[in-house]
Amino acid sequence: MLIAATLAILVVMMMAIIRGFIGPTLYDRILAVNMFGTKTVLLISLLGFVMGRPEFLDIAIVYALINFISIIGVLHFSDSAAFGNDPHDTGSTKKES
Amino acid sequence: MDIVVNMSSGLCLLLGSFLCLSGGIGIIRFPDFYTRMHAVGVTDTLGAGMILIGLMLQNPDSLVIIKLLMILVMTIFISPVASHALAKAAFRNDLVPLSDRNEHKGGTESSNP
Amino acid sequence: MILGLYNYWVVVVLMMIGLYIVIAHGNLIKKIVGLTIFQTAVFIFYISMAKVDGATAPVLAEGISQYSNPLPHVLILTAIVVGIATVALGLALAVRINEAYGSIEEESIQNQDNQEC
Amino acid sequence: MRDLFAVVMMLGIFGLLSASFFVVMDAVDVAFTEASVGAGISTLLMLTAVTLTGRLEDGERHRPMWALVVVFITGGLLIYGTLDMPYFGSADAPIHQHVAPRYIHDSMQETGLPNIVTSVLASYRGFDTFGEVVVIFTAGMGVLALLTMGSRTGIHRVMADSIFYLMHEQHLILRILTKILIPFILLFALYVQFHGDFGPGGGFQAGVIFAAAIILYAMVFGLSTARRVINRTFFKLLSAIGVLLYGGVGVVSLLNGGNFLDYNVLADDPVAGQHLGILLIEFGVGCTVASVMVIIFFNFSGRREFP
Amino acid sequence: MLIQLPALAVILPLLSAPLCLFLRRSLLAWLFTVIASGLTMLVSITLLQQVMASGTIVYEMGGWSAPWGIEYRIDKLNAYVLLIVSSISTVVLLAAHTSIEKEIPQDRHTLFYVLYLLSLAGLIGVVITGDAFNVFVFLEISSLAAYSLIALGEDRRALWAAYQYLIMGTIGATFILIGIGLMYQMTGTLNMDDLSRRLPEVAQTRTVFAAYAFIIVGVCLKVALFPLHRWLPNAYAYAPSVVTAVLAATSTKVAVYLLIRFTFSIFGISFSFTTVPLQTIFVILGLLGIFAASTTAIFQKNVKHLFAYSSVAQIGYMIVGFSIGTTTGLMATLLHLFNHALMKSALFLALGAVMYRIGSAQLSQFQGLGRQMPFTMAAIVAGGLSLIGVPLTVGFVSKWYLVLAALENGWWPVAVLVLLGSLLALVYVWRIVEAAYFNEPPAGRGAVEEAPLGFLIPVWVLVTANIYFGMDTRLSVQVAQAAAQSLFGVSP
Repeated sequence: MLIAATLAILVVMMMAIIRGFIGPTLYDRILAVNMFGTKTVLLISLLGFVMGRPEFLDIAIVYALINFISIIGVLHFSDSAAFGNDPHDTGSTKKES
Repeated sequence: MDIVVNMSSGLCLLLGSFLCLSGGIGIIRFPDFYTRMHAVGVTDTLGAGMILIGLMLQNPDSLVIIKLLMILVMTIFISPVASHALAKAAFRNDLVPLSDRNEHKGGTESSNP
Repeated sequence: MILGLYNYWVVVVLMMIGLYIVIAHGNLIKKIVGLTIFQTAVFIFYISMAKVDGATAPVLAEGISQYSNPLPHVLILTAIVVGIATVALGLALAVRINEAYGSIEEESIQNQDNQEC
Repeated sequence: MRDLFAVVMMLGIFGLLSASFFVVMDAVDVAFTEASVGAGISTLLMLTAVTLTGRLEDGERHRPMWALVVVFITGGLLIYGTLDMPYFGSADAPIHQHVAPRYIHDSMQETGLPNIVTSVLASYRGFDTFGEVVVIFTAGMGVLALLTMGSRTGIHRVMADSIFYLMHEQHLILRILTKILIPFILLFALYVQFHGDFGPGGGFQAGVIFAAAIILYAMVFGLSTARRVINRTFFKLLSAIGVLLYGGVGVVSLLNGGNFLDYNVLADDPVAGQHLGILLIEFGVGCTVASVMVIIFFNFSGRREFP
Repeated sequence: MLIQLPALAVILPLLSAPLCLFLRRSLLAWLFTVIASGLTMLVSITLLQQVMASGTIVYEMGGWSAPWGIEYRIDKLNAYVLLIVSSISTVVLLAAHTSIEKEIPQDRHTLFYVLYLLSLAGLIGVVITGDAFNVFVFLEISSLAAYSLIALGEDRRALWAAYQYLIMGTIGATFILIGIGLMYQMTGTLNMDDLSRRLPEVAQTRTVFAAYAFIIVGVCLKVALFPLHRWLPNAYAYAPSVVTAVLAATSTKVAVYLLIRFTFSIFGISFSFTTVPLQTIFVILGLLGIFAASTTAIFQKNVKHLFAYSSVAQIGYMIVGFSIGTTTGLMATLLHLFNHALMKSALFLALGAVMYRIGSAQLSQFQGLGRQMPFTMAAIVAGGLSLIGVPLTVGFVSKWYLVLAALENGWWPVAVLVLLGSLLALVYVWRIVEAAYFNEPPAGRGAVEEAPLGFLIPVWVLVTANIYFGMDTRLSVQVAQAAAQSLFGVSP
């Protein structure tokens, strides 16, 4: 059962990667990364059990945290002045070449 | 007793995998960003929760259960919030949701291609 | 024969991709992305060396006798840190270059330099 | 992909993927680090850099032929080199025969730690780790030298405040969750720091997680708020203190009559000495890594918010 | 405390760097750095004496014995290179306070000294260590510090040069890492001494060949051997003067040391020179480097660029000497290591003095400087003569041994080409002399004063050393010979 779940997670990860590649918008990619991150957390937890060393769940916790932080980071930066049509455009650092 | 725990654990894992898979199909097949997010956001939390509960039932070690519980709590908190922030950011940046009125392929209508 | 080494060959392909991005792309940020991929490929290469069939992670526990080789793990921990240090410095340079030249494309920078000389 | 933002996203996925691979390959400590560094910190840094330098790549460039040639020569040489290598996973390869067995069999008696990676990292090859700390310190100093800004003017403060309000207006839920999460993250960082002797983890990972918490705070509440809470000079000095703590342990062992970084002489009992030494140097690593990561991030986004 | 000297050589600069961060005042930081560097020099002098007297010193880091822990193994070669690095760094540092005053903004002064110490510590760590992976770590410390130091240059091109150096340097370091990995895969050890014992058993495998190739290419990127030298000229030209002086004198030298160490000590002479066609490749690349770089140097308008290309050419000489593969050839390389460090640091430091006064290193600006800055220009002329290889300067000594080694081996075309290369050096040095002494100062440039003492003292210390070691060759030749012989396994 563990193996089946692991395989299912792997398939879903593949799907997330596909969505990450084809886009089309930035937010689709962010969504894909987010989903990939959650699935990685599950994968690591499952792998710990599959390999018989479940005490390594710390890694999964770190993944969950890091995933959250990087999603927030992405949103923060994609939201920020340099990208959107934000009234608080600080502008001068940004040079679209 | 043992059999019951094992059975329920297997059932949880199976259900979780099924939910995750459906979410994966959703992210590939749905037409625009918001619907995809719906697919992922909804299935993710429950799917992950199910799998984690399934794992919890497998192991009697209390430290492992606590860690799994932490992961579970975090997923339950983080996942919806991340989805919420993501949708909000996308909406604020003029990504138009697919509706009955604009029939064309959604998701491409972005101010920043 | 082929099965025994496939892991390394995948790593080699990854390395080639990374190296190609570093050499051939003109965008300074992309170059650093390529460098990261190249370095990560080397890390994977080291970690693959350490794996022993049927062994588990090198954290001692009762009832387990076979452990994977811990030394490459240690080396790669150090190398990852070196990698992130390099990436941070490279990005800082890219940011400064963008401020000074108004571009992070290699060709545009070279052109501006040639005009100055 | 022309959109650098998308490239960075993909790099994040790559980091997570390689970290999962490390777990499969039994390298739990490395997976830990790669997850927090490859998928976390380096993605964030790249995102900051991308927002600073512009998001789209200029596609008008020929791809030189010689690059392909160089790459294929390198790859070919590597494939050629792998042909005589011991097979993947075989237990009788030289690396599993020569040096490593001592680490696996004797490290428990010699250092008293169940995590072999930690004992090799901090004790047997402790000097490499000292070098590693200095590398990260060097990077921090380099970024400081490159990106430090002068003191901010009044206009900047106004702008900072407007961004501050912007963040407060918009992400109410996010702010609340962050407030709840940050103590947990800090607590978890401490757990990783001191649990490194028994399981995966250690100073470096703990430092990164600690820094991540502060970065999260800075992102959600705005850099200027974060700066009001966190003194930058303090972090600069903290990074130096971490290196000095590590070196200081070495110097103390010199003064006690051992070699540099010989923890055996730190206490009456060698194993206790090893414990003490490893604890101290891991703490030094954690200090330096956390403060350097914070320095790097603050300087990057300082450029962005106060150009 | 004498037993602990090997550790002190590294941890002195390494721990001084974070301590230096606590010092706010530029002057204090400078004094502190000078003292730290000077102490390191004293340590390395003592080490050299000890090694010459009693043979190889082994120091176990952390008290763990060799293949398990990291060991420092100091033989004559290490001690010799160690002395070069630490002494040049100390002398150049004397000028730093005056020099960076104009070139680096006030608030970066402390950081400059911190990075300088880190770079020094990294270089010393590379030279002194007996562990292959430790080499990589310390190489990265020194490189990262060097990138940042170069980027501190005033010109915006300094940033671009530093970036290019970073990319090339990191590729080089990663190649070295791959090579070390392959070597480790076949032998199971990282200790250099242990490697040299275990490698011959597997020397015929393709993996070891690939490992060797990767390490050599990686090191050659750091050496800036001819086709891989593209990063060097700009990096040297736009870095702050002090940084140029110290990098030109030390960082490529340390890379050459690594080349020697890997070829001779680790892989062994029989492998490097018989299994692999290294000799031919290196002689050709070295000679090509001499000619191509010298010719490019002749057409440079910026004197810093000119000397940077000349550095590439001089590296060619070292590679030629090294690839001859005899004791005399290696000795010539080692001598040139020392001599070139002396002359290039003197030249770049003198150029720094010129930059300090006239704010430019363009050749056109040099006109008439001979009379306005007599001492500085005399130093440049003396350094230039040494570069050409005129008798009574150090340059002559190393070229003499190089030609001798080539003739001994019957490679007379190489000897002739080496001498021809010196003629090219004559041309580019003459261009500076002509501008400085035989032209009138350009209109519009005000009166130029002689450089301040802060520059003149270190410059003239180096020039005097140039001439002293050119006349009294006993010390340098004796040490270089002993080091070369020990590498070839001949008992002195």
